[in-house]
Amino acid sequence: MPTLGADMSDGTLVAWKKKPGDPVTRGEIIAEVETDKAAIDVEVFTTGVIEKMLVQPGEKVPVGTVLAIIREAGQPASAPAPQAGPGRLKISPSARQLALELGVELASLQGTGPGGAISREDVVRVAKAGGMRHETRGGTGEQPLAPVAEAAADRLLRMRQAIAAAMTRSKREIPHYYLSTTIGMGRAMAWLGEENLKRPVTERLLYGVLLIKAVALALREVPELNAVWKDGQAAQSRAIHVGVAISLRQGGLVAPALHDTDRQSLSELMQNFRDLVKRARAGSLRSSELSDPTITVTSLGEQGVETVFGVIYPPQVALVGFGKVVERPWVAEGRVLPSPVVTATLSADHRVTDGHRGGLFLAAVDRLLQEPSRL
Amino acid sequence: MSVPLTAEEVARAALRILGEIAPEADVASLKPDVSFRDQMDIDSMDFLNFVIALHEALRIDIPEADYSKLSSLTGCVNYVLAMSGGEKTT
Amino acid sequence: MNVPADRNHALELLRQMLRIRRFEEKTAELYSLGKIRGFLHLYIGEEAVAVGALQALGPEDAVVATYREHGHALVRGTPAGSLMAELYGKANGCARGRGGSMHFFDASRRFYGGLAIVGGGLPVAVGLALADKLQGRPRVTACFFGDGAVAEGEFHESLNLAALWKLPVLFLCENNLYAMGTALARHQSQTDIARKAQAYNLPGEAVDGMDVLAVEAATAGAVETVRGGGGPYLLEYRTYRFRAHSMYDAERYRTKDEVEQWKQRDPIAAFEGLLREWKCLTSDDLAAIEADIAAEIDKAVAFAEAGAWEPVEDLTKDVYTERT
Amino acid sequence: MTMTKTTYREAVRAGLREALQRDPLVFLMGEDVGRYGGTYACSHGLLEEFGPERIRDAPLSESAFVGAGIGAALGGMKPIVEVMTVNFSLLALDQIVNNAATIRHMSGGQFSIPLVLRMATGGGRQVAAQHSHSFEGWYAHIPGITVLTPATVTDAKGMLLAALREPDPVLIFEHAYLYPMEGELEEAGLVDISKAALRRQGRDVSLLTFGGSLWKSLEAAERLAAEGIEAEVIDLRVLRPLDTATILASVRKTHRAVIVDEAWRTGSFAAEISAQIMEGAFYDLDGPVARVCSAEAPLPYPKHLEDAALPNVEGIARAVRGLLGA
Repeated sequence: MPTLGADMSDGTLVAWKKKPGDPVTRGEIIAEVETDKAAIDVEVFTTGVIEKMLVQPGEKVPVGTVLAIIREAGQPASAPAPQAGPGRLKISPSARQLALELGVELASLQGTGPGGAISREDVVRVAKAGGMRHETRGGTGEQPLAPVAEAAADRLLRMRQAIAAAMTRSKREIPHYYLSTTIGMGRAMAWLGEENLKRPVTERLLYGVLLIKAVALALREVPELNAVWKDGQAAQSRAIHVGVAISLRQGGLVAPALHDTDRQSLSELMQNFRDLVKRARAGSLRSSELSDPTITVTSLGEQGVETVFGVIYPPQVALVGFGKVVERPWVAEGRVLPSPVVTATLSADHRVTDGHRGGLFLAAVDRLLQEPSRL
Repeated sequence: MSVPLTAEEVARAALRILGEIAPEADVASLKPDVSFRDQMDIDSMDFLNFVIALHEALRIDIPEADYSKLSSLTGCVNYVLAMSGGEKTT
Repeated sequence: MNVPADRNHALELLRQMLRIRRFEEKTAELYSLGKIRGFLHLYIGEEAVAVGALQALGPEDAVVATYREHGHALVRGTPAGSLMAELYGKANGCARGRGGSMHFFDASRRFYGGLAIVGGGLPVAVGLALADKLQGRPRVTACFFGDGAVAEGEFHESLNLAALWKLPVLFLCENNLYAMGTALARHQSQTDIARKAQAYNLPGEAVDGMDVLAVEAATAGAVETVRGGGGPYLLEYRTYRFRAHSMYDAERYRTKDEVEQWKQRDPIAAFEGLLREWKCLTSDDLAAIEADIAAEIDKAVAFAEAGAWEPVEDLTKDVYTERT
Repeated sequence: MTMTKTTYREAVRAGLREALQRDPLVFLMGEDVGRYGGTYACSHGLLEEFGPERIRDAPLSESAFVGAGIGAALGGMKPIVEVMTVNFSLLALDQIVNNAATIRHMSGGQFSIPLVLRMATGGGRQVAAQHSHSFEGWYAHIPGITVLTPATVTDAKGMLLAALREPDPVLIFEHAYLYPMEGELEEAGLVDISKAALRRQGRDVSLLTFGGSLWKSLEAAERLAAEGIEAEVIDLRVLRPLDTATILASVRKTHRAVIVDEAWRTGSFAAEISAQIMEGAFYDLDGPVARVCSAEAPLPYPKHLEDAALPNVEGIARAVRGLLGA
């Protein structure tokens, strides 16, 4: 069970996407895990052949539990692993497969077969009634099945508990300091307007990606903020994976990573950001997206907030909050003019950096946003 | 487009798209003249997706400057019909 | 006993017995070296039977033997190298190495095994003879078996069936007095095996199995009867094995004295003595024969050593006939 | 293709006759195949037609005459050996297992044994424990032999003729219950003895069976159809080498399997089929594989007990309903 965040202590295996004997390549999705925060796709970091599943769908296991054994290419088959524990779902192999294909949550299924076993028919019934994870967003007006709603409520509760645990830990362990600066967005917004005129609807940019890209590039200059706190010290990350806070419709939030943020063009970043938001809300994030962020960016401008004093998401050591882009009197070249501005706030871990470095970072973000075409 | 769109078709398309973006919302009971944002939880990303979906479903081009005209259901209908040369609601 | 009319034939009988003896002595050595594995039942002491009996058969006749069949295959003409390779389990063996010591096969010499379930070869021999009879071929099938097989139902069933249908089968019992470790008197109510033929209405005859000339003469007579359409014939060769049942056993079932007494009647030494007595054999002759055999065995071992293992991919080949 | 209405017994006899007429190397050997005309009258009249050399009454020496069949096959003949019933074949097990099945492989391919061994099998005729065995599954365990279980009149004849074309030993199990059964004989010549036969199409469950149990399974399928359950019926008919592909294809379609095998459940051929399904179609299964087999007891003489011990139509239907939760 991969760690998908410091607040995660365990996860429930929802379904296997592979079966023993299947070859897998690094980066492939092999399973889906339900954490307190979201349903997440688990990817593998080795290339080989799945030898054995050790955890069965429906089982909740602590982080660090081995889910499956993957035999690397060329390795001999190992001795049989211990049997799976109790609490197995009574579902036919074929029904399980079908549920996977139709995207039906196993937890939503109720068996009507002999002995209460879940059969293909049961899966089809739920699928028809709208119990599919991905396809049911169509909102045909049909009421979701009761078990699905219950499961969602349960998930929300668990997510709340997880956020509580992480934030409490953050406030208890991390000595936060906060720095705030107001950044003129006149040039950035003008450039964006022109840029979007040239772009078809599907490729237009949101100003948010300019902020994200600026943060990523500023981290190159102040890499101490791009780190995780581990075993009593900060470990700087070579790669810059900006986690973006995404609120979920049913409540709660996730902050998955946009991998290698600093190396993506604005167009790529926009496409990936859109995709990430979509998947976060559909519950199909990848495990690495949840485990990899090296810093978090959050924006509450949509809600009209001007300044955000965020709580760092452990084990990260910094968080950048953005408020609303608002028109303010702005002094430029000795003259007062109305100009769009945004307030950027850095929350940083004082164990790792001091205000001086933090100030340099915010200054870099400001400077980068004044040259939007170079972002 | 050979056959002009009707107001009903546009409204249906807009509501369908909104429903997909915000499945938890009861789109059927949206007030047509009030801004979507005041009635449901959608952000700029959702709105962008709404515009993109509208563009793809109805094959109309929507410049960014016109986004504000799409903020309500009535606004959408009027804008789209104007763009596609269809009928107009009052 | 008279001086044999044909000296060369007499020397050939001696040579064949010596071939078996030296070949098997070599296999015992190779067994202790681990070159040969599994069961290895040696024929040493019984050589006169295979050598004498097989003189009477022609190439068109068939032979069915037991797990103690090295000598029979050698005399029948299967090259020593092919047999040694089979003992090694090599693909150049007479059964591609799949049978080993107990399962020599050689289609070109109508040698049908090497069938190692005691008594199991008799019905097969009856069938081979039936095929000949149905196809009108004047052939004989010689079926070797031990005294132990006489206690099996298949012995009785086969004698009855062959006699009933007047089939050209030679039932050749190599009575070495022990069914593995059980003495004849402890497994047969009637120890005179040849007499059992009477019950099934076929001729039965006991022969001194330690005397190659007696074996040859008796078998030739029986073959003549059988080939002439007289139906099956039972011959009981009274013989003795000098070594353990398989490679090693504690020999608690017989005394050393008994073994020593029988060794005094070693068929090879006895025949050699006779030949010398009759001035048919000089020490030089013997040395030449031994040298020949030694060379043949060296060559056989080299052939086996040089052989390849059957590829594992061929493991299931020939379970069924390959379809084309 | 012409169709003739005939009995299973007559179909076997027609096959024997055709084989004897066609090839002078073919001969029939067994207990009471000649003057008596065959225990089940399958060889009635053949002695008169082909003479005692080719229709050979054998003494009650199963091991000797089965072994003689092996020897005759080695000697170039094409023997058809009839062992009166599978029960007596136990007396010839050594010949079948140690000689017929091994010699080709063990001799490195030097010798072939084109032997056809026929025997009656199965229970259901109130002949008690020693005469009611179903051991075709046992024999199917052994590599080197082919095991056929013709269940229709067409197969009774066509499989015999096909078996005689085989270069290796073939065992044919004729369910004694079937001899008087009437059916349409398709004069299509040989039957493909590498393939199972689809006897009834269905979508809900696969009934996998062979021999005498085929007809019970078909009747159960009829009964189930009246209840809205469509059972597919596969006649395995070749137990070795098994046509696994047909079995798996059916299970992949219906997602459920019930195996009907008259042998005892423990260690049965049904168990083998079940294992094949687990290995090849596990993820297609929508329920556990079910087996309908004989009760774990020697088959008793009284009818009510024998009926209770053997697979029956209602038991098969019940197993299907249980699997469907119907």
